[in-house]
Amino acid sequence: MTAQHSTDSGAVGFDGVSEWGRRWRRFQRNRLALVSLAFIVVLALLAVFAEVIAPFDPNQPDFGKRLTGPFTDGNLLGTDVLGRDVFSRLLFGLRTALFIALTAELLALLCALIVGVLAGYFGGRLDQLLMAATDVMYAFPTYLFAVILATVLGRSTWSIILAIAIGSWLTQARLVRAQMIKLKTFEYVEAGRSMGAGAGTLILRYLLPNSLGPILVATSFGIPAAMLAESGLAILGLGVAPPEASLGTMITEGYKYVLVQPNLILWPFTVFALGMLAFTWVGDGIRDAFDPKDD
Amino acid sequence: MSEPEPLLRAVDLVKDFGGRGGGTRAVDAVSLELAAGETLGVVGESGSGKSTLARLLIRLIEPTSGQIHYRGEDVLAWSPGELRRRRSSWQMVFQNPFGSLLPHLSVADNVTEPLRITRQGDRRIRRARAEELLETVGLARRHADLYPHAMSGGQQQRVAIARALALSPELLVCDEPTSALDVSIQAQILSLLMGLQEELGFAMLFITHNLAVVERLAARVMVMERGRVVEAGPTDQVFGAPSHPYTRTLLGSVLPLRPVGTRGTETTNAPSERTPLVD
Amino acid sequence: MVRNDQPLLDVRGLSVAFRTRGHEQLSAVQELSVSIDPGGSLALVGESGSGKSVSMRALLGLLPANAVVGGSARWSGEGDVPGGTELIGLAPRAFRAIRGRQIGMVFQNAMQALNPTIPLKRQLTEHLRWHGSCTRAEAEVRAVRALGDVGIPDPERRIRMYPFQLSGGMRQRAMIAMAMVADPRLLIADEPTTAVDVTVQKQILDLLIDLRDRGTAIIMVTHDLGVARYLCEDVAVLYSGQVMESARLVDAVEDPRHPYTRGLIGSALELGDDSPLRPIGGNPPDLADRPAGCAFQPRCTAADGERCAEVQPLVRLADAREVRCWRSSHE
Amino acid sequence: MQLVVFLLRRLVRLVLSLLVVSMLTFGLLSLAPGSFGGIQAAGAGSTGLASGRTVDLTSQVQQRYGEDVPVWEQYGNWLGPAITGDLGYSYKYPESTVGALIADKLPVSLALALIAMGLALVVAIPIGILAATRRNSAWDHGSMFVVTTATAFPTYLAGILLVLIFCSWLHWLPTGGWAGPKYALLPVLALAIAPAGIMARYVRSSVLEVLREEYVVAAVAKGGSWGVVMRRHVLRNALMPLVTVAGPLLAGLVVGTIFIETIFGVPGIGGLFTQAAQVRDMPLLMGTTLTFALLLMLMNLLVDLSYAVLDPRTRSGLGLSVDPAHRSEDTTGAILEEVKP
Repeated sequence: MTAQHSTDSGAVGFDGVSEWGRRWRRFQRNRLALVSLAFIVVLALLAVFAEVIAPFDPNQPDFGKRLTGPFTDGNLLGTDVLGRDVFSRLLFGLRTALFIALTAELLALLCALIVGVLAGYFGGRLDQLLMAATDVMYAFPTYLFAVILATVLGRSTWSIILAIAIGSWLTQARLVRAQMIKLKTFEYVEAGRSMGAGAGTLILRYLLPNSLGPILVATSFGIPAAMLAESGLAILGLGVAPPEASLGTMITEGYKYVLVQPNLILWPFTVFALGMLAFTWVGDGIRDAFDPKDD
Repeated sequence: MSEPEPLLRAVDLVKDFGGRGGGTRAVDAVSLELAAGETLGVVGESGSGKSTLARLLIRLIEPTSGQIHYRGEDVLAWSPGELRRRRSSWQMVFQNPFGSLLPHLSVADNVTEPLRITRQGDRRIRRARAEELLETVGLARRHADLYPHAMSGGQQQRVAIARALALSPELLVCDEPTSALDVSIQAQILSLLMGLQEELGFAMLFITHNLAVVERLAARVMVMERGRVVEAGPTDQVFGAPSHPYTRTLLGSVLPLRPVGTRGTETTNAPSERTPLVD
Repeated sequence: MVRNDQPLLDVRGLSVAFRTRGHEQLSAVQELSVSIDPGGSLALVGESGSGKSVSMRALLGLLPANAVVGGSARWSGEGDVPGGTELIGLAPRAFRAIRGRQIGMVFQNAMQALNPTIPLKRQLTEHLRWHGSCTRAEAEVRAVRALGDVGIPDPERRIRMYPFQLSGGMRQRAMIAMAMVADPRLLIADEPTTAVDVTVQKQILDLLIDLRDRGTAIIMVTHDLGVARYLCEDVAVLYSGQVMESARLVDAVEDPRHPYTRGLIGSALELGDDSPLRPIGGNPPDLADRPAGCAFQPRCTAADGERCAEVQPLVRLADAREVRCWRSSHE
Repeated sequence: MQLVVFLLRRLVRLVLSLLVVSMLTFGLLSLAPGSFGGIQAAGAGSTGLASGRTVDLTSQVQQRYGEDVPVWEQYGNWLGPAITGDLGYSYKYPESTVGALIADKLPVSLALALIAMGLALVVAIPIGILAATRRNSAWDHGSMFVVTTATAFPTYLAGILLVLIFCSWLHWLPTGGWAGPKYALLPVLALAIAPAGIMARYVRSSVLEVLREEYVVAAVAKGGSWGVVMRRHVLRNALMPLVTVAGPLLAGLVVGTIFIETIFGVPGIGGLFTQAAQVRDMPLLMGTTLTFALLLMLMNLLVDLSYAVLDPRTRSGLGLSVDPAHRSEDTTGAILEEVKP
């Protein structure tokens, strides 16, 4: 040792909390988000165990008891116009709705990540193509596009998923691309390159973890948007084919009898609206979690 | 002893930014040589191209034209793969310490990131090396588990320096490493760098707008203005008898704390030397 | 009290704390006492987080709502109020008559302190109109003159521009013109040269010296002793929200009494100075975690466990200097 | 001059985008199984005709609607007249041209969307400003709770909720129809709720952001009163970017009328589109889709233009705003995800 290097053991708090720990703390501070998260978990459990919980076959008509009110004959929430048990249909409808929304959003996210990362990181032809496609999609209302796709593909669950995913991935790809382009100029990426990190390391270890915030927020708002798209298609007569139930088709069906038997729309609508709200609040919480302004 | 090949030699480096007509020439025909263990200072104001030059020299950005030789080898001829493998011998310290560290990694992981990238050692070895490096730069072992956000700017810069030293580089490129720090911390970091250089023998390319810093650190200096080198030579010559008007303007803008001749008087009542606080 | 003895601004025991989420208060400034005479020049020197900028904003009531300000600041710029006007807790209406008109403020970064969507003309004249001191036409004439005074060429044309259309140095000058156009008695400059290049810094400081020589009192907030020395007669060295030493600048530089001042000078790099660097070790304390007793004690090379564990008062020495260290009165 | 170049470039892009949209729509629908002819024929077939004649009928009907030639030729046959503004005759309403149908219904949808947007703005701006200036007060928390809830109820969800409350429960208003202002009340409300929520949140965060700006402190330091600083410095700069959100939201509202019209039985262009999609009325579907696309693009153009005029920084360099990518992805993108129709 030649020089006595001055040491630095400053008084800054001994805070070994990781990035995720701090995010979770900030998320928890938002009570509504926390409650909403719990609610979503409950919904998901109900959907997963629909077979076990449902007292009746959701698609079995019973013309003997049509449009009965709640709490009659063991039909917890009454029956619909074909005499099917509303409660059982609600469980299966929830399952269909959640499955479509989550799968569509996941599919869109996957596409968006791949294309967005490649376009944003490498630029070039793919980027030009993406931007050109965006240009067109700015002119093509995603909803109309989904309607046309659903018309083309038919009314199966998977074609609805595809229609929704294709309608929404482009916006998300743009978001990912913008994140990549923004973060690419950060000093830590330069530092990574100067240390000899390759494109794979830079993307997976440097860029993606740090662009997670906006992407997660967009995803959490994308799920209710996908739920909405599903029920929107249903309202236009393009929902899942009968007799299968989804929240969207139940709402559409119930709307026909809104003045006769409002219960029929009340239940699916309430579950749907609460689900939308819960996802919105969770998205809000994630936004807070990734926003260190308040620390 | 014959004239040895310098560690780093650049000839007529040019970098143009922005295409389609209205491009700007950020670096204009810059040549330089840097011997092993030597420090070269580059001074200039914002927009002088000094940071671009630093990035060109270690091929973080590609020059428009010119040559770069490292130990006599043509750096620009290296393939991307070869370039990545050989980057370990040059490391960089950035201006903004927090911005150059990965926020989602702990200090230990940040410091040993170069080892991880070059696939050296396992987790345990890397951890031990991290603690060793932290001590080298005057931080404590317990800092290893912190995250960058929990540290002060000076501590973050120490972490960045530790990371740069992880692969025992032959050349350290420092891009204004102290301009975002307070004066007292700046002095800490500079004396740390000087001590480390004496100990480890790496060469330094030191970029700054602060003439006094260059005078302290570098035996040779280059003054840049709008992409061009307007004056270069031994620091005491350039600062003692500046030949270019821009160098004179720069020197004239330095605000002295004490008129020459009255310096050092305050040492008379300085307290006895004592190791500064170690907790 | 004889009017002439009265300082222009007399700050006594100023304290600033911020209420935080957890309801505990973070103290940013404690017991700050400084004063400045008409036409005087004072430098507030300290590292980031030392409270220099916060205290100046507190004086003008510019802090956010969660700030708790205590102490006293007497302003005698108007002349006809005996004993001066108390600025701390002053009613908004009365404060508005002082802000901008009697006390001007220059900020660190003109790009941020000038409204990007409004042309210079309105930004330079609006407060003249608020204060009701002149007509629109007069205000414009004064604004053009002020721009010319700060060395902006072709002011009639430039006054119609937006801030982003000017160069960095030009913007900084325009901001000074904005503070000067109302002809204040005191100018508070909050690190006005930190964001600019050294050559521009020199020009801006020369401009401030001009103003000072024409009778405007200046408080310069800076972390750079060189800047302070170039412009100011007096200095108050702040550390962790407290004045550690206040003195004439020449004396403080030539013969610093407080170990922190000594450390700052030892850390300062100067051309042609090859004495070894003697940096201060460690970091400034966290506001939430100040050491008991002397705040500088953990970093002090001359610390004495027992004496320094006590709270240090600011002691007035024989030569009108004030130092917050027990050693200084023993030396 | 710069403005002219800017407009020209945007117009070229607009035309190109329209072309691509028309090709996409046409191509996709031609790929799909079934056609207007087929659907009509199937309808006729179900009345009891022999299967052999059904095939015959199908080809006859197809011939009649020009669906017996290759897709690209069909597209060409459509595109030729379309360029001159002639969108052809609807299959479903053979007595009127597509242009006439759209001209008849579009004003209703546009009026709905515009009134809803106006309503949303009038509600959102004061709520957002008050919430920002009284940050962390009960008003802030309460209004933001309500407003965020509102964002979860876009168009038809809000529509159904309103019907449940006002028609099914309170019996105050009719569930549907179109005979006077009373009938427009619920549709407008349903359209306005979500955009009002989104814009109120946007205004709040935007005002908060500006309040943190140094030039606001500087204005106070110059002696400005709270009101003056708020009006002249804060609101002006905070509300300017609202244009970038309001534009796409308005476009979303126009599309959102599709559902509102379905739910409330309002005779607008959305209903035309839905019918056209259901029966595969190609000319009508192309016409309505392109009308929506054109509206959307004009809206985007308007946003960029007005933003450029409002903000001097973009005004001096209109070239910057040629690319729609300049819109802030972080804020606008994420916010729009919530209600993209």
